[in-house]
Amino acid sequence: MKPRLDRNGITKRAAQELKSGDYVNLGFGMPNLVADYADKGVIFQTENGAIGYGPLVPSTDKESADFHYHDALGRFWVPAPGMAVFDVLTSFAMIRGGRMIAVLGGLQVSEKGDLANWNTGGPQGGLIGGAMDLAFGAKKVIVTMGHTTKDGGPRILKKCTLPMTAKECVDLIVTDIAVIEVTLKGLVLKEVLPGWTPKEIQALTQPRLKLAPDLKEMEL
Amino acid sequence: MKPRLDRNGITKRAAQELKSGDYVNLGFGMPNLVADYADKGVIFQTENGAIGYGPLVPSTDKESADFHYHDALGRFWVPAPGMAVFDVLTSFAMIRGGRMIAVLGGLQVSEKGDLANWNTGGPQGGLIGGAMDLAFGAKKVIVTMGHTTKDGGPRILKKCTLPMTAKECVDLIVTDIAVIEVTLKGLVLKEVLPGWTPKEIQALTQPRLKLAPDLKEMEL
Amino acid sequence: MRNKVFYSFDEAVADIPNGASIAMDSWAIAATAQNLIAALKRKGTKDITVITHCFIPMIFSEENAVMPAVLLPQMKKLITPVVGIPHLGGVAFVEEYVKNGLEVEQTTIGTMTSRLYAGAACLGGFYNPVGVDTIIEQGKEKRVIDGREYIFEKPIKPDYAFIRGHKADRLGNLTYKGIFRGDQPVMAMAAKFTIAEVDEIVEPGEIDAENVITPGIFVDRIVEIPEGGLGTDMKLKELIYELYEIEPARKLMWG
Amino acid sequence: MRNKVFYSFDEAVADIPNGASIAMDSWAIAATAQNLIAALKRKGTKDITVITHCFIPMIFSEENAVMPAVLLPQMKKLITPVVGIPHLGGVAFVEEYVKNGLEVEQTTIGTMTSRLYAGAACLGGFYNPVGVDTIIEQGKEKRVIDGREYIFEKPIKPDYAFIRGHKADRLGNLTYKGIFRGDQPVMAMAAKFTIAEVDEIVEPGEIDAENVITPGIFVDRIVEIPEGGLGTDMKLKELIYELYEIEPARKLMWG
Repeated sequence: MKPRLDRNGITKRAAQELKSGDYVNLGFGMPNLVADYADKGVIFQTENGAIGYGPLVPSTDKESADFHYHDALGRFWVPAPGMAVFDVLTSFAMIRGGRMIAVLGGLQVSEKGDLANWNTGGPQGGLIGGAMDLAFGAKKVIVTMGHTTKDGGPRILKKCTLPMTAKECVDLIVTDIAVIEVTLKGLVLKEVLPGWTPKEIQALTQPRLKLAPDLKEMEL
Repeated sequence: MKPRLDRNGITKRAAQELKSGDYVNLGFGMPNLVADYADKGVIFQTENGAIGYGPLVPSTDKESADFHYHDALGRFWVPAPGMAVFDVLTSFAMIRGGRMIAVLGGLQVSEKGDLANWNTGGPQGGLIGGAMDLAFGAKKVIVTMGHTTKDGGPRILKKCTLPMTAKECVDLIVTDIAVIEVTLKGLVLKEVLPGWTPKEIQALTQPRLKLAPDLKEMEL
Repeated sequence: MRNKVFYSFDEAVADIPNGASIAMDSWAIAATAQNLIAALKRKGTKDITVITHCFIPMIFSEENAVMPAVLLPQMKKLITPVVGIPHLGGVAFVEEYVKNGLEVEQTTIGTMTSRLYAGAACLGGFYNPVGVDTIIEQGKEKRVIDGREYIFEKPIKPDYAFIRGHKADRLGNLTYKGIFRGDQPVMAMAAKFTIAEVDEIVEPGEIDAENVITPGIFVDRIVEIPEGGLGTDMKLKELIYELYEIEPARKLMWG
Repeated sequence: MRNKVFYSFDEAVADIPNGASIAMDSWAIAATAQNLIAALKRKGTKDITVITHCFIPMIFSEENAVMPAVLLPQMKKLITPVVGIPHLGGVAFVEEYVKNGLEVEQTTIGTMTSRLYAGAACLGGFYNPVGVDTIIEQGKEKRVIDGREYIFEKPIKPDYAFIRGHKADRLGNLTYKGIFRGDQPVMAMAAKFTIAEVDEIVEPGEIDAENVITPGIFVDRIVEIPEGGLGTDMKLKELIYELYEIEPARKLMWG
């Protein structure tokens, strides 16, 4: 077996895309780990109505957990100076208005940047939440996901087969073996995990990948 | 010349329609005098973003005037306990949501309760403001106006000839000589000013007036 | 002055008729008018439509906390962006009810808040850019405006809103605390009749005019949550301890 | 961290291009970003679209106060519910400009706020119940929904918003004071780029998270109004004295 990044590795790489002063919303699943690796100046927003909040309450601490202060996924945080709370009306004007970067989990991404991330097609598919709004409205959508399914099949496809979240919304895909940019001219392979060749990554990717002129190895 | 109510008389009668706990918006012109006569429990709203404010700053007092506290017409008031300030988005949800009584000035009212009150048809007609929203959204619209024009012509007409504010919106007309209710069956004369007969009032009113079973004299 | 202060949750919901639509926000425990929901369950009002953010299964005893899901047997329709979450078993908990006629209208969070705003401003509907080419567009009119595709969405104008506020003055002016705000301000604006439960009722003037979030005109009844009531700080703390011991909850909430 | 604090109004508006649309609220003096408006006049940006509540003539010296009307020679289009008021001479002050090509789009206050919200939420447009059978409906699509007539209205999504706030922290979180709020919160949400002038810039944390009205994400630049600047408490007081001596103003404002 070749090396692959674990969840921490993927999110660490995704976090490199964020710089001080960026406003960022983190989706369900893997993306919420991004906060651990991001620059301290990155400002996180949660769609249930807070922005600029402090660090998450550690998993060993139940004393500091307060239902008045958690993110959309139910993860408790502590208030911080400069924070603001607001209603959902305001929250989704933020989200739809192109002011934020969204880091979202993915199930499938198409070569045009269509995203499927809310429903595995199984019976547990009720969780639309704000994913469609985020995918539509963010100024940049970064998707973090495993490059392949559990069975080894590709998640980056010519067309998504699972229920769609939003079309032509993804800007960057960070997987456990590659970083791929979605451009108007198609998917561009920007980085490969050390130990992998572009050809090997292409073999696990359904659409044709262009190679970036500055193609390089991922650095964490 | 027969007696007619002056502006104070008309607004005093209009104020009798308001009871403690009512939320009321007062339109441009005569209606803003209503506050002087209304029950102390009536709660006034101004569409530029305040509700439950205190009394107006008297005309002799320039010290108490503060640009942060005036109504939509520019009349200064003093803050009061229990007051709230808010943005215009919230203000017009109040106004359109059927929670308020509006007392509006009128130029013409039709027999179906159409209102024309924003434009005399002359060159000064830019003041739409919130009048159309108020006329549409209030749970009760009371119009205060002179029964006739300066030339003695009727203001209560079969159809309005001036630019319309909103159709079928008026509930009650309080004039300088009568109180008239707008019903689905037409205009009902409820009260006449002492010294006037229903016949005399009909003569100054274009549509046919029905007489209320409990028709009585206005009491101020 | 109209009296808005009630001393019993049962009394506050006593006149809600069968068939009513009720916006009752819920982001799990946050922004949830637990006591009013429990009272509506006791009353047994039938055929209700529930509008809420987060419709997830009860994983703890109803004595400790309630969420809109406790009303499932009384519901005709559900409008929500979230039915279940995978970590807590997905949508399985509603399937029996759906089989027996429960209608579930799935929306997105941003679309729901715009629909509530449209209800508050008496709009007839609007063109929404979110959900194009997804299940959200099914059965709805589509239209291209200035080169972009939109879906026609209708306003939500609930008969009632159940609000969980922080402080209220006797005039009904409300504040919230932290993320308990949710969609409650727009729900109160959109609803025909609003009932709020709060941590504390204070005198007019004790809430600064600048800090009122929901002005009293939007609030018809208020009830102070008594000691031991659902959602008090003490109850919430106990619930945190309980959830910490439930494996999927701890994993979700403490990461 | 991005620096949002500017020390000059001229610098804060320096890159606004000709042809820009700018939401700059004004309820006469209230809610008016006077210093930014004055800076835009100095800069001379042309062909601008102004979106404001209250477009009324200047009845005092520009040294004491300014309102959007000072930009008339630079304007291509005006969207507003109020052009002049009868007591101050009606619409006469814009007539020359209209003759020379100024487009005036009259709306209602409630409709304008809904159009700004639609801009903020990226809606394609909405059906509005206000203005049916009035001049507002001219040239617009009409539609009957559930038995009621509506007019189709388009969103307003300005390139810029000029905001007059009370306090700002360095992150851009804003409060307002009294009726200065106006439509400014929704203008800041709808605009692509927002510039605010405020009485005071404070450190993050000095504004309570619960009392922030416009979160900093909506605010790109902030300038503190210096002593002697337009709209300071002292200037406002002087203006009150001046207006008290102007007959139509006193009649209007003191009744």
